[in-house]
Amino acid sequence: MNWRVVVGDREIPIDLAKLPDMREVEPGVYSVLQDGRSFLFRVAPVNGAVLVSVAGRDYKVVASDPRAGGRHGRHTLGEGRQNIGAPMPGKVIRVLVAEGDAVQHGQGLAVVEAMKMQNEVRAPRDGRVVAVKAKAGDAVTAGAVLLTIE
Amino acid sequence: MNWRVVVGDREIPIDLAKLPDMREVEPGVYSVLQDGRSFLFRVAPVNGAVLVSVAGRDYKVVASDPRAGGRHGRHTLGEGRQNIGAPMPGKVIRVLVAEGDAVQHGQGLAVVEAMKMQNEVRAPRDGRVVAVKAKAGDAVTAGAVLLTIE
Amino acid sequence: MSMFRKVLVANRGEIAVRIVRGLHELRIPALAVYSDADRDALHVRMAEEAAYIGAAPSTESYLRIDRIIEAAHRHGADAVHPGYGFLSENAEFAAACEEEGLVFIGPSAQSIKRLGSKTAARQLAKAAGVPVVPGTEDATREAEEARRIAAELGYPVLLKAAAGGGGKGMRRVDSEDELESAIRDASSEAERAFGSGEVYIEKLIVDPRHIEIQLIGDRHGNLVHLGERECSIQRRHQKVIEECPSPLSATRPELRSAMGEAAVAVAREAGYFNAGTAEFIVDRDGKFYFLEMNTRLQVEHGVTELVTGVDLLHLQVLVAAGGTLPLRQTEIQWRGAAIECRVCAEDPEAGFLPTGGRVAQLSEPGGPGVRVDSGLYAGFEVPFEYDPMLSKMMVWAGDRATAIARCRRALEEYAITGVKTNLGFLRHIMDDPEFIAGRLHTGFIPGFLERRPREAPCPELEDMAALIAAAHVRARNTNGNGAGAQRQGSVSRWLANGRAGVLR
Amino acid sequence: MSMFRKVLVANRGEIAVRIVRGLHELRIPALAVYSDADRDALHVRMAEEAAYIGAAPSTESYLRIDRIIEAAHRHGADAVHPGYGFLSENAEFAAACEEEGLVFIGPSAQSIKRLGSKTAARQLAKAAGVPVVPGTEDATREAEEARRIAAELGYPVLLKAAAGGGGKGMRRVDSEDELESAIRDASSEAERAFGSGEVYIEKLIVDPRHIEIQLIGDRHGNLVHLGERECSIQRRHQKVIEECPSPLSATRPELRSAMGEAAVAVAREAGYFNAGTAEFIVDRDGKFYFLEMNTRLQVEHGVTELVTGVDLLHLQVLVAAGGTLPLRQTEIQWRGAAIECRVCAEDPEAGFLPTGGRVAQLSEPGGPGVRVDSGLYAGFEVPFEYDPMLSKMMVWAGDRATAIARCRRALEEYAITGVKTNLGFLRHIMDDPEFIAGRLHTGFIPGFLERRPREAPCPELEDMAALIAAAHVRARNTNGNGAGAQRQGSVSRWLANGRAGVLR
Repeated sequence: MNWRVVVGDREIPIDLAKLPDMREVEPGVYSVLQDGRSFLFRVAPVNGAVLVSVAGRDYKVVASDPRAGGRHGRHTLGEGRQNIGAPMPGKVIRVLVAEGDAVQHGQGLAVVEAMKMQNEVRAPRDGRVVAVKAKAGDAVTAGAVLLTIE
Repeated sequence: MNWRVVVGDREIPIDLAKLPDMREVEPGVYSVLQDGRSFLFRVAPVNGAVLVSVAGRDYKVVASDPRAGGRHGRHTLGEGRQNIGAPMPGKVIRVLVAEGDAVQHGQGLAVVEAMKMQNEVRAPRDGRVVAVKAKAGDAVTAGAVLLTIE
Repeated sequence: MSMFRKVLVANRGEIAVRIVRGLHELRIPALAVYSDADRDALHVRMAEEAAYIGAAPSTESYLRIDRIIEAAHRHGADAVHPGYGFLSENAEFAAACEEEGLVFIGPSAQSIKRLGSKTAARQLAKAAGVPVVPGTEDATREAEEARRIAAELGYPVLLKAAAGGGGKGMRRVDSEDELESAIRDASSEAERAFGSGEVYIEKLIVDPRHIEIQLIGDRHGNLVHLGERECSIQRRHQKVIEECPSPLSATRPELRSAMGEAAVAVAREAGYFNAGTAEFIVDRDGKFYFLEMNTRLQVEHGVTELVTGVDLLHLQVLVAAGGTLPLRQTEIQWRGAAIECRVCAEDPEAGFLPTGGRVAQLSEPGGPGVRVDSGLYAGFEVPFEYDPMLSKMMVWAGDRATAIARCRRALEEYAITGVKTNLGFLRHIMDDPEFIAGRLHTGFIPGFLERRPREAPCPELEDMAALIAAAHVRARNTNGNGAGAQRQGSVSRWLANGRAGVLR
Repeated sequence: MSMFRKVLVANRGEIAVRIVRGLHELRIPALAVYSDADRDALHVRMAEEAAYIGAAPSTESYLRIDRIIEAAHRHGADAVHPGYGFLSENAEFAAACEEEGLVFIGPSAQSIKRLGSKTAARQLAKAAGVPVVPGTEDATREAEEARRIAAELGYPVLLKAAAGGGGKGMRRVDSEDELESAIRDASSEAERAFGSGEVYIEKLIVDPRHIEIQLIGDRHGNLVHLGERECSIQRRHQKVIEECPSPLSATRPELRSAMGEAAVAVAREAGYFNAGTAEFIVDRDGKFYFLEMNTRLQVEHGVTELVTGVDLLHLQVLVAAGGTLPLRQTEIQWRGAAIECRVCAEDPEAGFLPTGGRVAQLSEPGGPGVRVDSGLYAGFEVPFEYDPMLSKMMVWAGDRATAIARCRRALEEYAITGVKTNLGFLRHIMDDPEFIAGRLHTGFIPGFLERRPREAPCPELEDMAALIAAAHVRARNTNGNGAGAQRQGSVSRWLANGRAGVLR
């Protein structure tokens, strides 16, 4: 039963019946011995995927259980509607656009402040604002949808 | 709904509706603020009870849920039959008595070895061996019953 | 021995933890204060007592003089340690403590006031005969006057907001042509940021080192310096790696005592006691210029402690209690080399933008020559209201090359998951030839970001990461837990059961 | 710089971790070896490579010369670090490495052999003009001869098994009346324990200090000492707290160089190189007697590193690779005071019986002046096949009093649940007036156990413990988990939901 696993942009075929000598030595921490070499992997959840850290490198991995019917399927983004998320947890200082506004690539959409630093959230492409979901003063988590463009 | 909580030999009435400012800051680790003072409690399971550590002190606590019908009731030991447990995890080197033997307080019953040290398990009182449950070579955990006297 | 009955720690994070530890070593009970964001924080757990002082924004808690003093009284504390940041350099706070019968563990309110503005500090330094960066003392508005001054100083010059800080209202001017419009821009930026458009002109020191001198003095006029710290490696005008000694000391050993004496002279002029730091910039010819005095324990004080063997926090408490400084200048010795890395919740690949999140797994380095001053624990949720610094990792070794090797080793051991940090960035700096050669200046990081080698992809690790991720997700699903729940040994158990069944 | 291609670490636990760290600082890849009991151990995770060498009992793994050498070859290692214990003082192993083209990071097989028996080492010391405890060199069987020798030495005397160790076959004899039967008892006990009933007679030094000297030498005849360590605090003939310097140095500063020179003389006589330790006992008058030479890195080497600033592991590797010792005797300086506590899985209230179990929660101390060399992690299952030492906690401070205060602070921070340890016992020693006064001798612990104050009961803490336990059990039950499962924030969640409902 082959899993569909995507690392970055690359889909990697996985056969879970063939595992190396691996031990979950602490929760989410895996010691792997392979060909006499020792590797330590750390796995932590991140927005519907997992982040795997090993030897100072981080890999974002989306692993879909074949039995689960591809619940974690590949994201479809960029063509139609696009949610604009907060770049970091913080407080919304200002929203710079309103529903219906046309926006250009690079234009400022909102200002989020965290740890005394203000950061402008910019439009990733040209489009139109179809929904504004945050207002000044809101506390937001990283990735929380601020507004949607299409 | 009052819980039956036994600390050492003392039964302490508990009202769980009246809790101080307590936070489980890490699994099994509780930060308690009471009257402006800060306490850190650590709770770890130990043989059907929990060991609570605070300020360098350890308390063995048996807490029985009133709804659970006293599953963790008070131990009844010392009068009739008595199980003799291994004092530490290790290996049984020798069993010094057989079923039916009369034993005296302080008499050696078995030898358990751990970390290169041999330790004799002695009879806690006069009595008779009614069951021998370990044999030389057995690996045992701490508290594992080696034999029973009455 | 017990110098105070109880000390209120008016801070949070790693520095609050460090102060609590120091107090415990002196057998003085600690009173922590906390905001809504910090109820679960380490400093609250480690202190004997804790007082709630308000909502998460620091203006409603850690900057509230009234609440902090009220907490001190309520708990019977007789002294306050302000740490760094927050109220540590607030003369009003120091004065309020003194008025309320609380010992402020720091300099007098008057010293703080005298050294508080850069301009005042500069005048003090000049009075003490200590070199400062050539430039105007007063705000310059007239274009004609500015042109004359700039010509005298020689280009390039730097425009600085008089009320400023953090790089706002600053402009580099390379020639007279640019001067007038630059003054206009800087002034209007300063006006917007600080409510005052006053700008002054300084000689621009190109690619300077930022080197500072640690001082400590008592109330009886004894004052010593503990040598220098190299703090040139900065991003967003904030230090990120500090060292003691400065690599410059190897080629210019005379700098330490020259700068040390200059720093002591300024402090003496200001009637200074307790710990303080004189900041200098040093140009390419090894000439140094006094910048300002930080009237508190510095973030990076630990590297000085490692090299001199002096515990600055213990001394702070001792001299605050009226004690006499137990060491003379000639007794202070420097041994080996120490490096500090500030571990921050930030993304070096995205302009060092602060990140956040909850720490999923934590493993801090240990063993020989490693000191970690940390506010972290597994499960810690990084509050977005405060500075993104999570911990300070310091190393000591017999020489700088070994210290760098040790720092690299310790950074490799340091694991924080769940929160994006700068650990990898710090580790790469340890491999940088310029860093290893000790060629440091305040423009180090932009240059490093350009020259550092791209990491080669490693398909083997990628394949293994894919496999581990799939096994992890399957085990979590099989155990009926959501993605967030983590229970020890799940994959091991699954391997022991399920997989054994498959393979045999 | 890279002295070896790859080094096999022939050990486990904290010392294997310490060696891997040192190798990484020298940029040398490490090859760990592990038994069935240690697959999950820290040293296996931290090394670049790992080789399985057999079943849990050390006779089937860590003592198997053949498997260790085979692993070194298979992985392409060119040197072996033996750590302490196991094969570290086995001349046969050192010789086998040499024959197989592997550098043994330690002294030559010949030196190990020459210093291996106490009797041979004693003869070497006498040849070097170093004082030894007065007594016979040969086994004594004739009662008449024994009476004559004992009378010459003066009572009390000590009978010792020639083949012995660990206190077996030892008898104190206070007068001639007791002598004959004591010889009979000691001899038969030695016969049973070691297969040899040979016993010799020594002058008994009453309440001696156990003080040792750290040495290091290269293959070119350079040899220095790094001063003394005080190791008098022992239980079951094993050290539990060590210090550098010895508190005795304060009153007898001449001892360090006198003993240091004696130790160097013995080592020179044996053609010694690499790290080694000369053990002495010191009587109440400050006279010292050579006991034996330990031909390896000692457990307690870290306190010497903290005080001298010398990294012994780095030097071991350097001199093993043929390098010249980079320091002269006159360059070695001692600064401040260091204390080491051996943290063990043992029960001080039950005769220091080893305990076991799985570490449920772990929090190791940090901050200024603390070094932890540890093999622990949350979830670690203490293997019962090996030594019960879990970690070494070391502190350094500017003077001994501050080091004790810091040690106490760090022990209070150290939390291990799930396994009974000696942490509380160690903490109580830090409060002992005899310890604080530095009045140490090998009988310290029995005396301490008698004089230490009973802890007063604290009903308030007991009540709170009861409450916490009940809340904990209820939250675990409510969440549908067994007693063993622990999920973060369960009580907090329960408080936020259930309790809020009750109270509002």
